[in-house]
Amino acid sequence: MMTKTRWVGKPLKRKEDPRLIQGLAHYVDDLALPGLRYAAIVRSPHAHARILGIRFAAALESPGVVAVLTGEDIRGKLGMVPVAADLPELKVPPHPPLALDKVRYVGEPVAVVVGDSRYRARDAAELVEVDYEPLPAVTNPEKALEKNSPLVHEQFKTNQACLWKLEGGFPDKAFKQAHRIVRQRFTNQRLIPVAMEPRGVVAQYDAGEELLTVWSSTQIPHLLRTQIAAMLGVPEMRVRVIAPEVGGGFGSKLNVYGEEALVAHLAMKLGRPVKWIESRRENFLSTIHGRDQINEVEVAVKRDGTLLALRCRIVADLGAYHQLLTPAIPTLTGLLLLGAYKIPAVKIEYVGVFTNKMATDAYRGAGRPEATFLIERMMDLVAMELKQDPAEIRLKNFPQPKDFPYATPTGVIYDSGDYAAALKKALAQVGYKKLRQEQKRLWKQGRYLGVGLSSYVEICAMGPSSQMPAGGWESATVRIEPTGKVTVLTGSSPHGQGQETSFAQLVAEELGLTPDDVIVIHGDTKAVPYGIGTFGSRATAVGGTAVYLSLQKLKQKLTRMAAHLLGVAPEQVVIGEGELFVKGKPRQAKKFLEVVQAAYVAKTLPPGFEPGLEATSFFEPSNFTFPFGTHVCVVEVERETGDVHIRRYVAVDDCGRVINPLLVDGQVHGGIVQSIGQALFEEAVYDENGQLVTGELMDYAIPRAWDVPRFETSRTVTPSPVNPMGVKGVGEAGTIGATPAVVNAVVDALRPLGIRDIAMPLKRERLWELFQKKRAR
Amino acid sequence: MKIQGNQTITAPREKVFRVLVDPQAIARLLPGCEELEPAGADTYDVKLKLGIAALSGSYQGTVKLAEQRPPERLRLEVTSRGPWGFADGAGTLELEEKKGKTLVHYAGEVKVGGMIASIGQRLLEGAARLVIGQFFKNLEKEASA
Amino acid sequence: MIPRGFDYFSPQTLEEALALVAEHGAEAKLLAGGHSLLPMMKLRLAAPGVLIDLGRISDLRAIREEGEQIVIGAMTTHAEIEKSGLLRRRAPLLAEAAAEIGDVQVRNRGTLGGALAHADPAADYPAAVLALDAELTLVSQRGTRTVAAQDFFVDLLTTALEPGEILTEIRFAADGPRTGSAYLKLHQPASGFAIVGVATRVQLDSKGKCEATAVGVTGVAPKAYRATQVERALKGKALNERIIAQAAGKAAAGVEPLSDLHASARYRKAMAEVFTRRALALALERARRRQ
Amino acid sequence: MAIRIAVKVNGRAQVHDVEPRLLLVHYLRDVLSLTGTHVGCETSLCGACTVLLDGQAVKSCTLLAVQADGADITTIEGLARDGQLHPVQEGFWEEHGLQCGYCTPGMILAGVALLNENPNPSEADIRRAIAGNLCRCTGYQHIVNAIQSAARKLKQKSRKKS
Repeated sequence: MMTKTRWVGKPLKRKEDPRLIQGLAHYVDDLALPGLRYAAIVRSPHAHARILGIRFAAALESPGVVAVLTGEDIRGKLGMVPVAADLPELKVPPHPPLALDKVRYVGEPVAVVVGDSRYRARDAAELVEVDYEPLPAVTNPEKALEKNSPLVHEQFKTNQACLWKLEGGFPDKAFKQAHRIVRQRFTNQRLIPVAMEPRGVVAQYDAGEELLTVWSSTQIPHLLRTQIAAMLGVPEMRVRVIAPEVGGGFGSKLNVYGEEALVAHLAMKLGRPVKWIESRRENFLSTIHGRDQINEVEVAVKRDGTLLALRCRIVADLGAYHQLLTPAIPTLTGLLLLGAYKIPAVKIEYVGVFTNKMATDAYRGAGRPEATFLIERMMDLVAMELKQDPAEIRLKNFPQPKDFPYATPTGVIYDSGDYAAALKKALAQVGYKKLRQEQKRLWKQGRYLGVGLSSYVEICAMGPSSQMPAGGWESATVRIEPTGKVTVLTGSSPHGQGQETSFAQLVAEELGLTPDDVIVIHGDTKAVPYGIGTFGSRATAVGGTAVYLSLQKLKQKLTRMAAHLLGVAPEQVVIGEGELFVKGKPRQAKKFLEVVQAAYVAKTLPPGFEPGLEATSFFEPSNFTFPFGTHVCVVEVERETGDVHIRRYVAVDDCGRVINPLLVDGQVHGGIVQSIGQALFEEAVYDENGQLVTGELMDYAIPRAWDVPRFETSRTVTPSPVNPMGVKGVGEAGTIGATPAVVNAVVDALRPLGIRDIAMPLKRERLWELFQKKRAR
Repeated sequence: MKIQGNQTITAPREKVFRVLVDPQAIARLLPGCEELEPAGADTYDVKLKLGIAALSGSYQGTVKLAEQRPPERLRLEVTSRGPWGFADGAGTLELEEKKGKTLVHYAGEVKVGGMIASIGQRLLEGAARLVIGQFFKNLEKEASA
Repeated sequence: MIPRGFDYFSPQTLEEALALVAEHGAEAKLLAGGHSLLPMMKLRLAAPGVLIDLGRISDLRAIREEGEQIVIGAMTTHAEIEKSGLLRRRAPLLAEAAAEIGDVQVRNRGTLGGALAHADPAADYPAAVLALDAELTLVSQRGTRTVAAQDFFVDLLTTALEPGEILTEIRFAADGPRTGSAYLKLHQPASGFAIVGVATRVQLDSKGKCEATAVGVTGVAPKAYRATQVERALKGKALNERIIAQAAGKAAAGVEPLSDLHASARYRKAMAEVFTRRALALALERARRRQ
Repeated sequence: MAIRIAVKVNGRAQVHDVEPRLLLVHYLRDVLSLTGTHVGCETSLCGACTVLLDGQAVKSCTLLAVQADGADITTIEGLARDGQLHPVQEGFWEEHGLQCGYCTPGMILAGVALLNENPNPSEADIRRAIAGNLCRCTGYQHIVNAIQSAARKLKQKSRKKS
């Protein structure tokens, strides 16, 4: 455990920023290669249809066009889009990069046109004519489970893709003994991730070296490399994947998409580099969506508010095909469903359903925001039914600090926590008691003030390999160069999280250097040892720990080397600022650079000492980490319009030890705003024919600067015992914690109307309708 | 999108019905119809210029008089396909005699797909109203002539 | 993301532009600020064969006074209207509406004429232009004609502009004494378009009673309209909260409101009432200040 | 039909023959290789493509290159002068006003345009001025802080000058 804090814990300016704020960074679309060709993809306008024929002669004759490919051209040549999730009896339909015979969602790729400019490729794509025989589509997952529903994949004779059950304790018995059972049905609506940079791929094949290079806007370069190699049928060492600057991911780039293999295939086939850049419209239609669950929840409680058991049925709309982790996401909902509370028994049934929609998959929080929403809404409903204060009911059911590690009946072990401390801190900051008084006063005046709490816990730092489809460890190589500067190679693949800075802080702290002495390299499979990637709030807690472990190995070598030069025992050597010295004798020192050079020139080495200063570690976490906190949202709802004004937002988060508080605040702010988006604005709406009617930013509202307030953030610090630095991770906390705080606040505001729940998003009209109904009564 | 409404045409019911099933008249009734060719029983291939103002494009499609019960009921099915997707409509027209005039009750559903469905959402209803308005204006002109 | 190809002309004078419009007919579209047209062209929902860019005709870009009239050239940008000292002083309604359009970048390029000629059912200007009883000048090689705002908006995206005509300017009377105006809007959260936008003008007589009001409503119906029943209900009355509220109840009388994903017809109707009431109250307050 | 345009971009004169349909953003990115200006949507709603055209913030994806003929354009690459970051750039760096960086060039230029016009913006003014620029990472608070910090710096600078 670290005790010094010369760099760790400091709000250091980011090392990645100078290139980003000067327009000098390179995203995929910024790549210019000689002879570059551009791909445009023809997509299905139908949600479900048979392909009768494709006519593309006109496209092929269009100026500048070099190739047109359809599903038939890649049949048998290009493998299926992979799914890594594994559940018992999971139905896995074939998922070709270009549709074969049938299309199953609007936006499914049907053909690809390659031209010598993006303009000409786009022109030619318009000339491809596809004859479709439209088939009935199904877009409602509950209807899809009915007997007479159209089938998305006929071969399965059902639209049920999987059934997963989880039971712990004695739930049925608890329900029999309960004083009261509180029930509610919820919908966690479908969301669209909308990373500001749409997806993009460039591929180049060097026939001489037999090397395929793929630049992709991805969160997982190594996994992508393995999968592309498999889809193309080439050995993995012939493929290099580079994730250049990536403009946001939020899980939407934690995937392997058909286009990535398709563009690689085209580059090999044409002998020219090929670029494909997604339009925003394509991004809406055919990059993964998030959430989309229907939940029936019931909670058994004692009269005093003690929780006894929870039962939940999850119907998850998986869309038409599996992407990388599609069916696994709702299982995370199951694991986290008991939230921050001691609930001794649980029973969960999750049904995954195929529909004629884009696949859902990991979107920021991935299954955990759904869980937190359910449990935090239920806590408010329990409080409401028992006429108790929502803060009190939470405090009553939290595990106490002495209970940690705390094993839940869902089978996970919460590592550390003091949930009451965070809640109390948040209440104090927001002035909870006064707010309740003000609320009563305003209600009498016909004004609707509401206070919403969310005491969340989340599962992050994904995760132990036993729980992860493709392994859950992370790699890091740290190399002290002969100049005394440090190169870090990390398997994490950040895309905005700032690990070039936080890892540099870590190195500087441990080696007595400054962050300017450190460069962090990521996202290139040729440079970096095999890694897993950045998602699931894992970069710091897993990737950072790998760096930390490599640093410990190097520190040992450095002290041995210094001891050898100083003629003392290694235990007597201490690493100071830019030097190593003898404990208690600071003047008996060797410059850091001198020690490093001695290790490289290797003229005199301690016995058995390997020359050089490079160490690689693969950190395998023993458990997830479990950040937690309490968010409080204060809203006022305008009676006449249904408009929600967020008056205050207080967040107390505990992500364990903090390496850079500036970065933590940034993650929390961004997460909260995405949550506010889900609570108030965002919803991917498919009509009953399977058309995505919120198919652009014109109709899908992500929050703008004027839609959100200033946030009041603070922290408690409960180190994690899972890793030596005690860090937990914070990338998804805001998104996991905040949605129910907003919804609880709005429902709380409208208590005088006698309502208990409102479906998300809490659009103005929806709230206005509630006021109208009340008036009509 | 569901559509329904009523429209009075100042012509007797038989006349209105005749116009509605006359291929040459149909070509003049359908807003933006540029060509109409027979293609089997009660079915016609059409070229349509659909849309409003700058937002119009050429569509190819079919018109089918799916059900005819002279002079009171008619079912029309229209399909069209263009570079931005498709627009298909099906609906019934019920003709009611009203003192020498005809009250037309219409009800139907329009399905659109592709670009129009995901971009033009907020304009769809207004556009449908505009096209229906044009249709009835044309019908009035044809039937009362 | 990429428009289809077209031929491009950028006339320097109105005469040149009129000749080009006459020559190219229906195939040509006029390019003003381009903030309605270019997005549609990029999505290929619009694909004109010829674009005639009015951006180089400097005569069309001005805000001036002609006696008691304000005259604004069609190529004046939203930002210029929003920030015009003259308008803020003498007829702030249009400036207030301009400030509500889109965002800074859109206001820097979008133009009054372009927006009016596009006649989007949820655009902000039409409500204000109606409430101002503005007159629009339409010029073609055949001559010049003046059309009242009331007659200019014909239907969804459809105006009184005939082939070959260019909207060159709009004019309206500056506010007299005891006159106040207001534009209030309920934004659609994604696009920023008006779900409902209400532009009002209230003119008081020397005794403080309502001499006349004008209420323009956008976003509710396929085209912007004047809420004439509201106006009639207020004429000659000593205005107060209750009377305004009663009159505002007729804000959507006689119109069949649109429904879409963002607002049902019912909600649009109700919001037309709420925003009419609020805008009238604000305009009244401002009128009283100018007494 | 190619049309000759002459523009000044980041202080340097440029003359090119372009197709009329070429969007200004593609002219900057593909013809001039100034890839700091980004494309995030096709409906003029995200603001990632914001540049300064004759000093005003505009969305370069909703302008034809031919419309910009004769204009003076500043892109993110041209904001720093003589190796010295613009105060708004500094603000974004110091206040952690960016994460993935994709919206950042447009956001910075929107901030520059605001401060050119209004050196003392309130928080509401700032939020209104950047309402045409979407950011999915930061939650906007640090961006607001960045522009506030730049405003303070610019004021100090002008005080020093006078």
